Amino acid sequence: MRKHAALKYALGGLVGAALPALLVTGSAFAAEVDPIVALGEATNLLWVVIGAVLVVFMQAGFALVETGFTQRKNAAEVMSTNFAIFGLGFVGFLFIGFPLAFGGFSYSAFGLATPMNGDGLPAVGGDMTGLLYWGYDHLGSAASPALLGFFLYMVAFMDTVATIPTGSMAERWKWRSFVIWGLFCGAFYYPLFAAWTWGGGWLAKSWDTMDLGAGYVDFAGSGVVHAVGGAAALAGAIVLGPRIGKFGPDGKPRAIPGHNIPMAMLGCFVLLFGWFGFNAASTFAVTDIQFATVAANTAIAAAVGAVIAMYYITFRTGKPDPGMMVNGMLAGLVAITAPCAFVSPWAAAAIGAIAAVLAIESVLFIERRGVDDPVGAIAVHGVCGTFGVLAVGLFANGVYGAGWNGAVDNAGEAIAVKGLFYGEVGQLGAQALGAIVIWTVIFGFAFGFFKIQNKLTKGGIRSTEDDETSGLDIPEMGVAAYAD
Amino acid sequence: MRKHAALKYALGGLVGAALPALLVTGSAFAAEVDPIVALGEATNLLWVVIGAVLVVFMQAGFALVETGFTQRKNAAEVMSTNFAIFGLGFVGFLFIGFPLAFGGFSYSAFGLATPMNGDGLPAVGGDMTGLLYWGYDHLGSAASPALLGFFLYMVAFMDTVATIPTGSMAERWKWRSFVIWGLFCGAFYYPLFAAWTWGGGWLAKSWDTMDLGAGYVDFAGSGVVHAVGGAAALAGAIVLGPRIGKFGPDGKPRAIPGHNIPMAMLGCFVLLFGWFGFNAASTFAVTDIQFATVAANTAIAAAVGAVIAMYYITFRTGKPDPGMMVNGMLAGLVAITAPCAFVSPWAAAAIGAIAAVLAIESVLFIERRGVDDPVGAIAVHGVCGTFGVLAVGLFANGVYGAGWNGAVDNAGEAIAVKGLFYGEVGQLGAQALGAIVIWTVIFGFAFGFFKIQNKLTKGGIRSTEDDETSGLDIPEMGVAAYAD
Amino acid sequence: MRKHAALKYALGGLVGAALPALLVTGSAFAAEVDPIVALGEATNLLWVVIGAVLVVFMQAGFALVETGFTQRKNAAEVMSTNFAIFGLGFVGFLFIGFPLAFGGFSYSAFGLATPMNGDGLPAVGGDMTGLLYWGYDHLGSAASPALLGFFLYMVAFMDTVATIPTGSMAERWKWRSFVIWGLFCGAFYYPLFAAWTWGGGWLAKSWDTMDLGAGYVDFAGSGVVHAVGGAAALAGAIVLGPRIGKFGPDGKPRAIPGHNIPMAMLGCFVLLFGWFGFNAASTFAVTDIQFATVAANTAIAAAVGAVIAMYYITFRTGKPDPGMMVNGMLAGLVAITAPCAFVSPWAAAAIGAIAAVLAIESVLFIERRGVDDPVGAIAVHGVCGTFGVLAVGLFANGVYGAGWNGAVDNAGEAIAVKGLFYGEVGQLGAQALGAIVIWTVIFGFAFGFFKIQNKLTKGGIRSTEDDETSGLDIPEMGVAAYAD
Amino acid sequence: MKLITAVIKPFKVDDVKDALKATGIVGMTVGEVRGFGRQGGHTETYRGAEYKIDFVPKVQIELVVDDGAVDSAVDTIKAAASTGKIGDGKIWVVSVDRLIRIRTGEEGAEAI
Amino acid sequence: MKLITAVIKPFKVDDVKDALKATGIVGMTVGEVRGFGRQGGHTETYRGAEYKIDFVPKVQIELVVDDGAVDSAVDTIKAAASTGKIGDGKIWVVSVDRLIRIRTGEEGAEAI
Amino acid sequence: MKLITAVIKPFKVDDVKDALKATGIVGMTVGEVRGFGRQGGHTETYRGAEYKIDFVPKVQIELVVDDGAVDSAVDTIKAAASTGKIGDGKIWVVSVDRLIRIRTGEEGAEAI
Ligand SMILES: Nc1ncnc2c1ncn2[C@@H]1O[C@H](COP(=O)(O)OP(=O)(O)O)[C@@H](O)[C@H]1O
Ligand SMILES: Nc1ncnc2c1ncn2[C@@H]1O[C@H](COP(=O)(O)OP(=O)(O)O)[C@@H](O)[C@H]1O
Ligand SMILES: Nc1ncnc2c1ncn2[C@@H]1O[C@H](COP(=O)(O)OP(=O)(O)O)[C@@H](O)[C@H]1O
Repeated sequence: MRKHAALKYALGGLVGAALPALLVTGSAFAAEVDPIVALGEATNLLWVVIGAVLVVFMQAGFALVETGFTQRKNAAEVMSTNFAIFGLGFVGFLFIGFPLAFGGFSYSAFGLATPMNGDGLPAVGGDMTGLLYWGYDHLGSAASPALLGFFLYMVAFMDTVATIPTGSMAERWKWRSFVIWGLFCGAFYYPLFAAWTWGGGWLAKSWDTMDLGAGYVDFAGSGVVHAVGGAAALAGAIVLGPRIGKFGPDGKPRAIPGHNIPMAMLGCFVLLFGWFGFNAASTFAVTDIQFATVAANTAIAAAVGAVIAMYYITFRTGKPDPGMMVNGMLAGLVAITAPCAFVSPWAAAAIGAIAAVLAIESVLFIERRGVDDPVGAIAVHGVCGTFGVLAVGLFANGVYGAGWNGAVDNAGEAIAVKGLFYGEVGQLGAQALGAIVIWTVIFGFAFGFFKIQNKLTKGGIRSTEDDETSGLDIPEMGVAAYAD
Repeated sequence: MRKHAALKYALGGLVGAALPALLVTGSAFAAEVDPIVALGEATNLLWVVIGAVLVVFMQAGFALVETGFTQRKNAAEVMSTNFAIFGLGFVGFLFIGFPLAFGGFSYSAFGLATPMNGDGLPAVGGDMTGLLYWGYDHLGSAASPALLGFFLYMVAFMDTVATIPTGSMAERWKWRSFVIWGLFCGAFYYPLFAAWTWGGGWLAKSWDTMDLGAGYVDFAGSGVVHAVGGAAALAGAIVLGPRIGKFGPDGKPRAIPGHNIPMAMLGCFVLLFGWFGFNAASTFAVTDIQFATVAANTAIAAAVGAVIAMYYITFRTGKPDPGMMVNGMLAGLVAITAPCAFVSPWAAAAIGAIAAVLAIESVLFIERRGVDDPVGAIAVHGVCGTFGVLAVGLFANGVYGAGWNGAVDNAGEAIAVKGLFYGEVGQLGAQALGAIVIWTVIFGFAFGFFKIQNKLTKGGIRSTEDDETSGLDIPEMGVAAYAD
Repeated sequence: MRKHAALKYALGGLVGAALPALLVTGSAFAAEVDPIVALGEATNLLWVVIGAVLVVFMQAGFALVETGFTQRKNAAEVMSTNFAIFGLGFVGFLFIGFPLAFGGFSYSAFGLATPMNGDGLPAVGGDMTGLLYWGYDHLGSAASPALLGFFLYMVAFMDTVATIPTGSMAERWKWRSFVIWGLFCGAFYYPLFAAWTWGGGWLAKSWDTMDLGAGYVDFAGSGVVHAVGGAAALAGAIVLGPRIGKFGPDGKPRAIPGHNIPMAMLGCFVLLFGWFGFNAASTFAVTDIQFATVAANTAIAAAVGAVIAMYYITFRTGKPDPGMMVNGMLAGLVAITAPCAFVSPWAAAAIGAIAAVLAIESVLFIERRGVDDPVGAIAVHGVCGTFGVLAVGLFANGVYGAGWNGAVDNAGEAIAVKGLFYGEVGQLGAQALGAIVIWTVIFGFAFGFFKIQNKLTKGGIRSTEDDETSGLDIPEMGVAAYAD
Repeated sequence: MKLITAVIKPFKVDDVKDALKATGIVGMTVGEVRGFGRQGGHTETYRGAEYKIDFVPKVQIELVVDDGAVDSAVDTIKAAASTGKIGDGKIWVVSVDRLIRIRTGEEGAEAI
Repeated sequence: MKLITAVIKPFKVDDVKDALKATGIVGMTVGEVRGFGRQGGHTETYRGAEYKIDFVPKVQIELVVDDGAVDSAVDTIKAAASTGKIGDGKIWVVSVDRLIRIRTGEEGAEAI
Repeated sequence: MKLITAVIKPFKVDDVKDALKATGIVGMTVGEVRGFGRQGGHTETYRGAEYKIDFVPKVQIELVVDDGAVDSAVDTIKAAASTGKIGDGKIWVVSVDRLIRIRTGEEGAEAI
């Protein structure tokens, strides 16, 4: 319920608990709206837009990390996939995914009790309506600024999912096949789990239907975005198989060093920067000052993740591998994304530390299992995203978020979000349920997609051996990344 | 009227229509100011400053795109022009351009009815004053935060104009000649058209004087910034002539691939990021929540532009040329800049798509005409900027912006901003008028400048053949971009 | 007093002078809080968080500048120090430095009259408490969003200090020794001078104890951050000694050109961008609209600094050296950091111009004295930071900041911040005192640290000759910056 | 003594190096080059304008060996570098008058 | 068989290649090098300190040709690479004992 | 005429160049190469997987000199490039049939 209901609760209210939640009704404020509420709503909307802009900029970060960690001969192609995915996923989401998840079409299949109306707010008592009517209001002149701000934030999150597999599948993926993934992800892949959780679907309601804490809780998307993206990254990497030369004749993995370490590190900084929008603006409101706690927790997990990764990889292999330092910071960021609003700073530090170790061990484990992930996307997003989902069920301190997903107990009291370490076990159940769904249903969805696409595509979705050995830049893009 | 009046209307008002517009009078709020208005004004000013900061950061984007798309042997020089232009244009604008366009000196010559006073607000009934008096108040201790915030936003826009020709004129322009352009652009070139439009000059008044819709309407500067910059880019490229080797003995253009494709793509991401400040903060107010619509439309045009460019260039030449994907996204961004507040999301998508095709065809056309533009600046900024200006007259849906430029009809009713597709033809007339002025008067201004400078400069403004063939880095900057 | 008191004064108040300053008491607003005040506080907190995020992003800027200006063979290592320092300093500050400077432990030793309580606000009449009790409240569930927002801003500033010596000590510093510096800086080095000034310590109180103007005034840290960082940079560079080959057998310095000039220039743009957060968000409040003046002054000093540096180095050596243009812009930024809120725009321009010349001359001077600073960190941060501190005492116009540090005269009137050029000499005295303390006590602290560490470390803190000549990337990081 | 120069496909470098190592070769020097030959020579378009890619990336290996070791070295390279596809490259052999190890000043066979 | 090595100005590479191609040369190998010679040798300042730029970018072309084709190849290169200005570069010719095409194992003239 | 090729440690380039210059050598050509030899051959780990670094960066200097100047040039290089540590590199000498200066067409000793 959070993400869509946020518009009602966050934009409309919280400006002083005593004030009624009023709707943003158009581009100018109606005279009868309390000016404080109007100003609060406008400021809240600003925060959502700034947050969206920061998340959009994360695309640059992913592009740099993935390109820096792959080979020179593929640099134009890897960069281009990360560039093109922004538009591809966006178009899929604009025309299909968003209406599907949040429009009139979705409310029975996907979990919205009522369709969104033209103002981008759940209509009170709206009638049954079809995709082409309410669903496309966000494209017409009745679309309110609030709806469009919400769309922008959502589309930016979707694009993060879309770009994760470009990392694990890099250096051996046909451009034409990649393009279809981009459209598919925006149109269908991302919206599904998003609707089940943030769309108010059955996982969000598990507090009611299954008595699990406050239902599945994922503040900014360790699960909805990162684990879901990581699941697709794993599925795609399996279907493609490892790069030529990644595994020796003895089956032992061989390192294929990235061609530009500073580029990858710059990308990680860009991601850190954008992540503040990803997490802190997920309050959807300036008036919910928890955004400051979220921002601090995000930074703490990132910093601790990077430091622990440095020490841990030095302990493991003798040197502070820059690749692993980057993965460590990203691991901390991914893992804190779900719990960032619900945990204390000490817990943010602990989550960052655990995630860093987990990421390093996962990179090694996944590689030993014969899966080739050039940038560590599966470990960082898949594994640490899953850990982040569970971390809510472990570390949530119950201070913030009571009544999440609209959860109330039999007495009508709002149910707090509280983890195992604070004495509750139900929340961990809801989180585990979400994690299981991601790694069964959602993973299966991605795996099926890539398998079928591989079948249907002439020659499969994998680049030819010639293109792969000589580098994808010239054959796919017509130009080398670095001329002369 | 918009840009300068914005301070009065936006910073002062809109916080609840019932409240009187009050002025920000100093660094602390006077006790008698309504606290809601004061907070609204402060928040609006914050948005202007954040917007300005984002636009300043676009300099990095331009620098990366232009450097990435040019040759390795000139990389330090091209990067340095993009770096230095920020300060050069800034200094010209700080001491001459800003007072000229918005200070006391301007109001008769440039269109302000009254000079700005020390508070940065049009003085009510101000007397005739000279450049050195009112005009320089922005440098003294009486300069208000609001005036300085406005200055910062304006200077950032000016710098965008200044940096556009560094792309089309790259790799063969003498440093010393370039420096003069920077100062000239900030001092004189940019302020002229800006004063005629955003400064409340004759183009803004064409609703009144010529009965053209709401007068020339350009929300964030497809025309005022991009087409004006593109006109200078064309003028400069013509005066310099093509790079040695760009055209074969048969006159056919030869590709000179950029030396760093990932760098250019990173630059495009930076521009996308900054563009949200460029467009969305042009509401000059958080309280005008249309900023959210603007932000979404901006993203939509960018995404669709990039996708259509990918498909279109693949259709044209067989491969998804990264250079054209970048140009396609930028084309969408440039074209949506004028109409972003006035059109529906579907129209933003259409504008992005058309702009992408237009940019690609223009690159090809301009090159076939013997003009060498290493980065596509003329096509992207000039052509698509002009299209953006016209797009207002085509796609504006009339929902937002009634009374723009102070336009009222005979009955005293605010005139809506409405395009041809919504039944009005007058607005398109105003836009066409603006476009014509850019490509005659303003282009002539730039062309005359470069021609005269070329005459007056010993050896002309073009680099020597030796410097050009061996690369400008060592002879001009004293250091190669990439040592060893 | 500023930085810590800011929470009380800025977050709590200023929303209309007539309203009482109320405290942010938790994650939701208590019903009895005036909604305008609550909204103002929330918006102020947003500005602090956005500012912190921008400052965090400056790490990327430092990383790019330092890596670009050093050699290819060390690029992975230099980049990695700048990456790792973020986490290392952060961890030191999180667990030791912050509690020390702003927690319960500090108030007698460091200058806080009272310890901070769990809300991050000085408790009124709080009892004597220990490090482990109040001091660690920022890690527990009682930590308020306001406290954590404040922490985030402070930790970002600390990291800037920590990263400055990685520039002057680049290319010859052992990784393991560097790591210890990072932890030390966050835990002890930065907090000391910060507590004496922003922590309300004896330098802040010099208006009272020594009758010096309004006491030591440093708006955003020309001294507290940059000169303090520059002092460490000098100390470290002396202890390490120059790079092999930096000085010829004749003792004359030889240039060692940076390996990637565009990278360094990109870094400078990133720093410019982030600096707006550094300076403008140091109002700690949107409701203090001086942030707009600060932002404009920051841009002016940067632009003028870059332009003057270009002209000055061309005059000095014949060409517009990109390295010096970058240093010139950074010099302007560093110098304006302390006075940005207190000076007129013309003075910002003058400060930028002087700083640029100062930086260039300092680079030359320092090198002639046999100190090797690969990126100019000592000149830019140390020298220009010191100049910035003094510039407050010269250029402050008295318009803003009366009563800084709580300074009142005998009549109980707030003392204005006014410089020599506006007729006051006391402020310059306070500033000079601060500068002297930095270059004696604080420099000594850093020098002692590096000297002792050098003694205690087997083989010293300097890399082996073999590692240095062959490049640190493989021996230290295990991977080259640029594979093949 | 002979200098053997081999121009091969980049991804074959490790194979060739390992194969040579296995035959007892203890030193060689390699560099990045671009090759023009039967392979390559296709036209690409960049920003709408055409350009010819006549050169393909190659790696050049140089090794000085004793006269007696030439044949085995050549055969080893041939075997390891071959893919059977066009563009596999060339090997040429040139006579060397002197070879010196800088460190020790040794000359001739000892210097190899 | 002879190995012709030419060190030329970088922007002349395409001209030389095209000229050689026109004479029927079907293969060559080129690499980026830096040249020290009469050209160059100026002093620049970077961050205030001086440094000498003794080396200028050059491109080195290597091609193995049949003995009979040496003169024409050398003349072709000379003509195509010449600008008449200092720094145009050098050509040198060395005798080749063997030439092998890796793909087919052909030797000698057939391998060219 | 002889072609002297020296493979040396990168940081020795300037020393060698200056030393050769001092002996009156007016031209040479250098390129970046990677060397495989007794030095090097250590294993690193990147992202947890091992890889062997068999090649170390070297610089290759080529200079054509008159027969009479060979010994002095070789000795000069040897002296200037030597650190006494493993990996200092090699020098080899090959006979040159012809040398041409492109600019003037001069041949032989005049072309040096
Ligand atoms: N005559 C030559 N002299 C020098 N190098 C040559 C010559 N011919 C070919 N090469 C090199 O060998 C490489 C492979 O030659 P190519 O003709 O493409 O295929 P193949 O090796 O199958 O004959 C070329 O790219 C070039 O680097
Ligand atoms: N003796 C030499 N041995 C090898 N290369 C040389 C020699 N002399 C010159 N070169 C190469 O030829 C290039 C041009 O030589 P230079 O003396 O500058 O001019 P020119 O070719 O007009 O004589 C040099 O940059 C260098 O690469
Ligand atoms: N037989 C060879 N042929 C060509 N180059 C060689 C040969 N042996 C060594 N080299 C080059 O010389 C460099 C140094 O050789 P190495 O065996 O490491 O040490 P040393 O020079 O002390 O004998 C190598 O890196 C390689 O570039």
